[in-house]
Amino acid sequence: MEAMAVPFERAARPAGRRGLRWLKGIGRFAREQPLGLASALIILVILFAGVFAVWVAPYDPLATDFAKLLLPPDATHWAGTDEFGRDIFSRLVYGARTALILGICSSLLGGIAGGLLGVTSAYFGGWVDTVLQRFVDILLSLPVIILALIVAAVLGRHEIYGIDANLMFAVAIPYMPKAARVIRAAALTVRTMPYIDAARAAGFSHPRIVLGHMAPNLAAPWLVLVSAFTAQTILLEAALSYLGVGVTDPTPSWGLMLSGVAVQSFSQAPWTVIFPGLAISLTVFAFSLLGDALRDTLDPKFRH
Amino acid sequence: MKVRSSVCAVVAATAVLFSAEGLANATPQRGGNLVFAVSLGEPATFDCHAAGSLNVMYRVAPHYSTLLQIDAAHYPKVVGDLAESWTVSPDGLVYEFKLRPNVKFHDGTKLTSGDVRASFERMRNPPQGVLSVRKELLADVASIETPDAGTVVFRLEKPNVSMLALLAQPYGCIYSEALLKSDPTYPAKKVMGTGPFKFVSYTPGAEWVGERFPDYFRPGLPHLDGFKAISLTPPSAVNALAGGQVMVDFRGVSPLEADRIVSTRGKDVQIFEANPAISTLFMAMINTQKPALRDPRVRKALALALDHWEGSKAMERSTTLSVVGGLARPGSEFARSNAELEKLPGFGRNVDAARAEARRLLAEAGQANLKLTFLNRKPWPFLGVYLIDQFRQIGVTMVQEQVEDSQFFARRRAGEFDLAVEYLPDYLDDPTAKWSIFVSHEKNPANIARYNDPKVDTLMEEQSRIGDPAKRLVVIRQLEEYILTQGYTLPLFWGRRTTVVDSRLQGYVPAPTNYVGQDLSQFWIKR
Amino acid sequence: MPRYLGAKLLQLVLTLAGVAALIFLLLRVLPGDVVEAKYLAEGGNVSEEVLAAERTRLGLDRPTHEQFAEWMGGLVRLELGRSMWTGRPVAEEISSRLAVTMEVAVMATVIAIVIAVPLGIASALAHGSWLDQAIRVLTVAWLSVPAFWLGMLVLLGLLLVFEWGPPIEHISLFEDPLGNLTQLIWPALVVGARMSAMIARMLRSSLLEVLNEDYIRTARSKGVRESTIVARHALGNALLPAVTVVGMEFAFLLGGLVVTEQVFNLNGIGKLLIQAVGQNDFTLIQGLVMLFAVFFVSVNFATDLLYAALDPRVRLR
Amino acid sequence: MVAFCEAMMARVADEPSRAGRHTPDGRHAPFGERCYNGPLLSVQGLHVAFKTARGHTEALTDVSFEVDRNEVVAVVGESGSGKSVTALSIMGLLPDAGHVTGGRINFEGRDLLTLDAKAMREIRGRDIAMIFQDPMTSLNPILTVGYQIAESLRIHKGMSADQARQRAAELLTLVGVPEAESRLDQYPHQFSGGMRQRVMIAIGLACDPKLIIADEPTTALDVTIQAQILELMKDLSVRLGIAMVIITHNLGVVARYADRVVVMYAGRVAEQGSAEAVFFRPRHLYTAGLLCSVPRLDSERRARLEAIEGLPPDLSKAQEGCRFAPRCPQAVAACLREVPALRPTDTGGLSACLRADELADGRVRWVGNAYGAAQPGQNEPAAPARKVLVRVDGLTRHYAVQSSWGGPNRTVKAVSDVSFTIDVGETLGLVGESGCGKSTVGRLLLRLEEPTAGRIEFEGRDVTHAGHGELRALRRRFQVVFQDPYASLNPRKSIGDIIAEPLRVHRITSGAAATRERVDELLAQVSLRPDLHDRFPHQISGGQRQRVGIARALAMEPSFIVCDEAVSALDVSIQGQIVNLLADLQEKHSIAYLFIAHDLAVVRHISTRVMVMYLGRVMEVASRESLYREPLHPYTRLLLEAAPTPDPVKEKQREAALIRGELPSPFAPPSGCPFRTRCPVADAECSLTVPELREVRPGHRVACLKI
Repeated sequence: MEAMAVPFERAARPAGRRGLRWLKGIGRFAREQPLGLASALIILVILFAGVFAVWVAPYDPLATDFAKLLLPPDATHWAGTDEFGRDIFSRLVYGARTALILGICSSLLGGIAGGLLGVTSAYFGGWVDTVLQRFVDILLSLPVIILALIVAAVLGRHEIYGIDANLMFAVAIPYMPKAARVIRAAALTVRTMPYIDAARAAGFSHPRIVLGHMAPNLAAPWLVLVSAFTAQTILLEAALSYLGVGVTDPTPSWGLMLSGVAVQSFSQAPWTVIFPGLAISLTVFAFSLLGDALRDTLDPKFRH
Repeated sequence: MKVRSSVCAVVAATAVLFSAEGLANATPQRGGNLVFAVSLGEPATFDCHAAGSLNVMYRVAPHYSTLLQIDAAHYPKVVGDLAESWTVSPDGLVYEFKLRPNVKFHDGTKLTSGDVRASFERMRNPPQGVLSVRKELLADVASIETPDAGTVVFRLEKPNVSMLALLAQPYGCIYSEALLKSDPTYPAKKVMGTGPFKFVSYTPGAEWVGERFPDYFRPGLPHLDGFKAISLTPPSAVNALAGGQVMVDFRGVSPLEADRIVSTRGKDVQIFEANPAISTLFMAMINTQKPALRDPRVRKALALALDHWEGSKAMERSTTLSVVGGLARPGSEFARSNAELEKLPGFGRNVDAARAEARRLLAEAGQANLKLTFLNRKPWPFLGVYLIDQFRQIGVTMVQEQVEDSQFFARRRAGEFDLAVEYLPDYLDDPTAKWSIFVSHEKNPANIARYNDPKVDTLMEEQSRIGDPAKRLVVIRQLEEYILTQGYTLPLFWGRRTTVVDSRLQGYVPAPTNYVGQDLSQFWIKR
Repeated sequence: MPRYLGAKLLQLVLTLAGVAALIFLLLRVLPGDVVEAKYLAEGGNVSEEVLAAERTRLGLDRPTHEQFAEWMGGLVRLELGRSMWTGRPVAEEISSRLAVTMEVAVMATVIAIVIAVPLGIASALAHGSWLDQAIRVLTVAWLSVPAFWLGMLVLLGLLLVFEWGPPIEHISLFEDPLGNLTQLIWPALVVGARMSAMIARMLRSSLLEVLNEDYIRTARSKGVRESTIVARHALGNALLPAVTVVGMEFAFLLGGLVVTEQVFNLNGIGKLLIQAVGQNDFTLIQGLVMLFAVFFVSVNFATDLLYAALDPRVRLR
Repeated sequence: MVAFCEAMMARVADEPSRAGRHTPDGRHAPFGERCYNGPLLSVQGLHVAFKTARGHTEALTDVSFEVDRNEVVAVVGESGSGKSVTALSIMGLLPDAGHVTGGRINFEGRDLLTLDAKAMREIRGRDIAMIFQDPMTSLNPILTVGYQIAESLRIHKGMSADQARQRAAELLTLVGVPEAESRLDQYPHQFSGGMRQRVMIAIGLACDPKLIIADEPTTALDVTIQAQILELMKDLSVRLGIAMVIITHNLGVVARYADRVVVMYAGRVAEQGSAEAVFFRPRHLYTAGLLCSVPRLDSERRARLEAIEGLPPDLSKAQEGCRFAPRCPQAVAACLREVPALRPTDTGGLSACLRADELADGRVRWVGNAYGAAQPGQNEPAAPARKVLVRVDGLTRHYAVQSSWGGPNRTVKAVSDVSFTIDVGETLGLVGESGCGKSTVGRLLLRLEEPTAGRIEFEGRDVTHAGHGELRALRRRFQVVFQDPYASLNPRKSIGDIIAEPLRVHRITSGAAATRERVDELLAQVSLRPDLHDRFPHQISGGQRQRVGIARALAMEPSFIVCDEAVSALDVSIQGQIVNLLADLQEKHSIAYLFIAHDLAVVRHISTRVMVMYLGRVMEVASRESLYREPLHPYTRLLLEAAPTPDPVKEKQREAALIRGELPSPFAPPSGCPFRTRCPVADAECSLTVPELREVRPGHRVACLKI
């Protein structure tokens, strides 16, 4: 259907500088993906809350007030208080920080490690590919939560600057092989593109070809992947915290807020259960939608 | 026994005053099955002698008898179980027990003194491949003799004021000598005793079932046809109570949980509370080997940071640990009055002054910006929350590390922590056994504060020798005060046992310990 | 084909051996073992020698490489050893709980397929319409809700609204099918709903892709009715990738059930795993992990075979 | 509409027999289907627009033409001219984004655009059938071929399963699929590309349609298979009396098939008329230019290929005047101003060229750089230095193919024992059908792949065993230009970056300013404006991309460039530009080319010597003159005969000598001579030995035992 090429031909697009091109890309994204735009805005709000938690949160998330146990939401405590009299809204705000740092860092970690593994595997092929793929197979044959659960339980807690590094690893490790799979598949396609042959024919070095020529063309699937991972890692962190191998009290964490006492106080103090659950759902929802929207925009296969 | 003054009006309205007398007056009805929750996980063994866990006791106790037992209704009174009567020689070295006649094992064989002796020998001196975790408790026993089939004689090396209580230990299940001979490890795998219920089945992770033993030696008992102990997670146990699917979870629930159950079941449940605390104390032991914590001023400052009285209010609502007390169980013969308690560091009512003092002490010790870790087990995150919050108020930063049990114990024993949780669960209040963990580290490695303090050792030794209770109490008080002022440990809270029981279930007595009164023989269901 | 099967099976065995080695090493990274958890957990003073004796009994005092050799050797003989906590054979511990988990997994999958197929097809056919948008947003939303939270709300809702909770004692499927259903339908719904969202999304995108294929245009050019095109020409092709997704999801369902079983207090292998992890029951964890891995690879293998059976391009070569 | 009426009148005047069938406003009288006697299909003033991210694009503007019963009409045009959209509009199969904004499509007097979905379905498949371009993707992979053929029969003819099956078998036999009965139960992947297209034709014929629309039916096929399919379609249309609309860009195909030709350009009809008239007396300057651009085998080779400079217009923008005017060398001011209507011409056709009359009387003609100037041998090197640049000896490449499902691992002998040389500044053309190994040879030369055996020397140095550093240095000397002009440029890099990167990496220029200067210089060399520097590949057209690819190769100042199907994906008019550019660059920098292509005519145009490959082996090597004038190998001869030429008279007269059968599987090549299974002169001897490549005439080597 060569005639169909015409409407999509971008032959006469005006030239632009990089920055302008980016802005235009964002503008196009906003126009074509209203849902994506909405989810990006939600994420920005949550990000803002997390980053500027100190100013956003009305109370110290750790400060207990034994005179104000399990108060329902009112003008002073917008989301009520928990069983220690801590302000739930403030804990939600700081919880955003925990969730986002863990979610984003571990998906980046898993995404980068897996991505490098995948690109290397695809570019070199042969025995390198075979060995790496067997390794990936091994990790892939265990459900994410089980791998994370065991790694988290085995490693215990190890906080660096308030971030639980071990938990980050525990959450990142199961996503690494997934990223490796997807990126390898994408890289195998890119690998056969004539422009990679052209780069090889031009005598460029392996790192230059892999990082300079292949990686940028894998940025789209990678970005989609990482945004989907972020959604899933936030859920995973919540589940691990619920199971008791995640974040440790009193660090504010949404998953943690749903475990323990909160479960029991539901009928008397539903706000202790409803708000953290909504916070998780909303954040995950936003990241998932963003991932979908990015995929729809970046992956031509989904551009119907 | 008194009604818990609940924070929730609903509970107060439905809670009924009960007394042991009142219970005794009702006419028990025969029949029915007791379904109860066990929310403590699965038993590692069926062998009482090797077990330390309540999850074993709740399931196994109805199947066995012990020589003596502690009367749940009159804690800590010791009464006979298999023993009909007993005499103690004036020098306190010979204990002679007359056994009840016509006691039968579930397999039909008759119980003799040989069975009792074999069981205690097994506890005190386990053969190869058999584990006895409390053999030290019987260290003073020199020999066990069986003059005839109905008599057992214990000879002691030295007198022990606690001996009867020790022989009444709920873990002291009496096994069949004949079976032990063929397989000394049989109790670990097989349940066969003289208790009121016969073992029917165990489905790991699901249920443990027992049925009435018709030949139980107490006539007319048990009232129940059988029982079923259902394995549940703590939240699902509360759900099951709220849904009326189980009649009781003996471990107890938090008042918040009790409120929830009452809110759905109303008058169908009754709330019992052991008064005022059960014999389990939670403490934060301070690792005195850590450079910063070697300084008594720092340890004292940590103690001064705590506001137990306020903290108790929060704990009271949502946890089962909330009673303020020293190292002796509040309500026990060894306990101080609150007024006396308030003189100890960390128990004062003027918290602001105490905290100012704490800051001063820290500054003096050059530890104004102290950073600590608190090693905790999984079930009690709130202890860390509480401690961290309290320490923040004197400028001490602490991080809670909640780890899996194996790591917890390994690290605790290796001293890889600043503060670690320690808890004293027992069926007894007597300090001799209970406070053994305060003896110098070199004598008892279980002392995780890792100090070596001759004064503690001397006082411990001294109190165990004094026969006169009043004089002994003086020494005990002195010991308690010394340990607390040295800041070796920070007592946090004593356990509170709030039990929600289906109104139909009768015969339940809320003893101030989780360990006694679990043979279920007195329970009956009202129709 | 036999040659392929042989190669594939060999690869499976290698993967499983890798998993076995990985989990063994992982569990021995940090100090601490089941003995500590088992005897110290309820307080009391247990002497060092008691612990040491127990370690010896469980073989934990032996050098790691010996333990490793024993573990791998046991696997070759299909022996998983005994639970370090209960002393019962691991295989027995697992098999007594497998039925519940499998039952929920199968129910969830059936629920998922029943919900997902019409949703996915409707969404793809109404591509771009409000219906499609609604289904898309709903499925994403469904995937965003933490399963344990949803389970909690379901349980508490049942208790609050109907003053009724699902039976807590296990009811056998064969003795009382209805009772069994009232017990297991809730976790199956929670897990199945999530899975259905996954499958519906997958089905939508693969159906959309297929509907853009040249051969659909060919069918239209023959004058085939749209409904026939979807049912006869498109769906078959779109379901092929969906089969893989259902297989993957089914294989990973055991993972999802870990949390759900905890919430619903189901005595399945997920709850057993949490318990084993909490108790540092190495042999049991190892056994369970092997089970998950074997389940995963064999479901995948079965999916491959099914795919091959369904796709003539693979079947007839 | 005015244009259309005029056109109608012209036709009416031409063919009075039809006059009564039309009402004055051009609308068909409401005749019943049975007695309808007008043109079978009549497209009138059709407008189609596409909704895109950037607004509406006019894909078709005022398109009108007719098809009579039993008539074969070819719709010709380059990519983007709207020919496929026209076909899909007739079938009512426009994609969701496209919609008809005006006009009528009358089929047997009924306006298809007003029919409801059900009525339209009844017409599709029964009255109008369509054959699509790519037989590999146009058949449903999970349904049997039998089902797919029988489906229309069951829908439209209400046949029972057995009847339909029987008829399907007959149809398969009719389209030349052997053992039809047994193949009904097979799936499409078990058929070769050519066979699949036969199946597609069988599906099209199933219900004895009155009209078949074939959209590029042979474009995806190899020359030899293409010839077979063309022959089949031609034969069937004549035998069964079916009218056909052939959509194609290949003027050779048009010449062979068409009774009438409709030439489209940028969404409009440029010209239409009888095949003879359009080919020999074009009345639109675009048609004239197009015909001149096609490299032909049947006339003398010209020094330069004619090319239409410039690019087709962007249809998403408003168009003014004649759409071809910006590229037309003869455009006058009026051409840019007014939209020319289709008007009758002296040849009996219609033309939308303002200067059609002037074309007719010879006042105006297509003036390109070399129109009609047959100057054989003009750019032959006067006295070739005969210095060998590349020497290839016994080059072999085998692939082990791991079968994913079943069967042992198999070996594909992609290239077997290939030897040749390329002299400094010469062009070696390398032709063959797909799968013959020609691209692999190119990749091996570039060492993008490692040879299984053999040796490659470049300027006397061994390339095959060159180490890392040596290879890096060598890579400056030989470069490559790929087929797909889009995929060969990294979409994430700007044009400037793409050309500058080799300069920087090999330190050919130093400093940003010098690099920039050199990039602009290179852009100028390939006739690109320097302002393309900051654009990205997706922002420029295919022809421009190919120029960028050449500029990138030139950046290294190579002495040898492998052109791997470098012009195959380009439209005819653009193809000429690139071929000329390559020739110019060769002259200027004396670069040697290995020119890999499947189009014999293009190869003939550019090459000094030509090598023919078949199934991984060299069949024949000779100088251009020798090979095209007197091809010796039977394969070469058949290949040359199979290629259609844009000359309707020759095409319609000639008896096609078809290559029998299909290309053997590369997994199991025939023993002995690989071509023997399809060779007209092969005998038992050929299956025994692999024929050596031997010199039959000076510089003319053939691998055939029968010469």
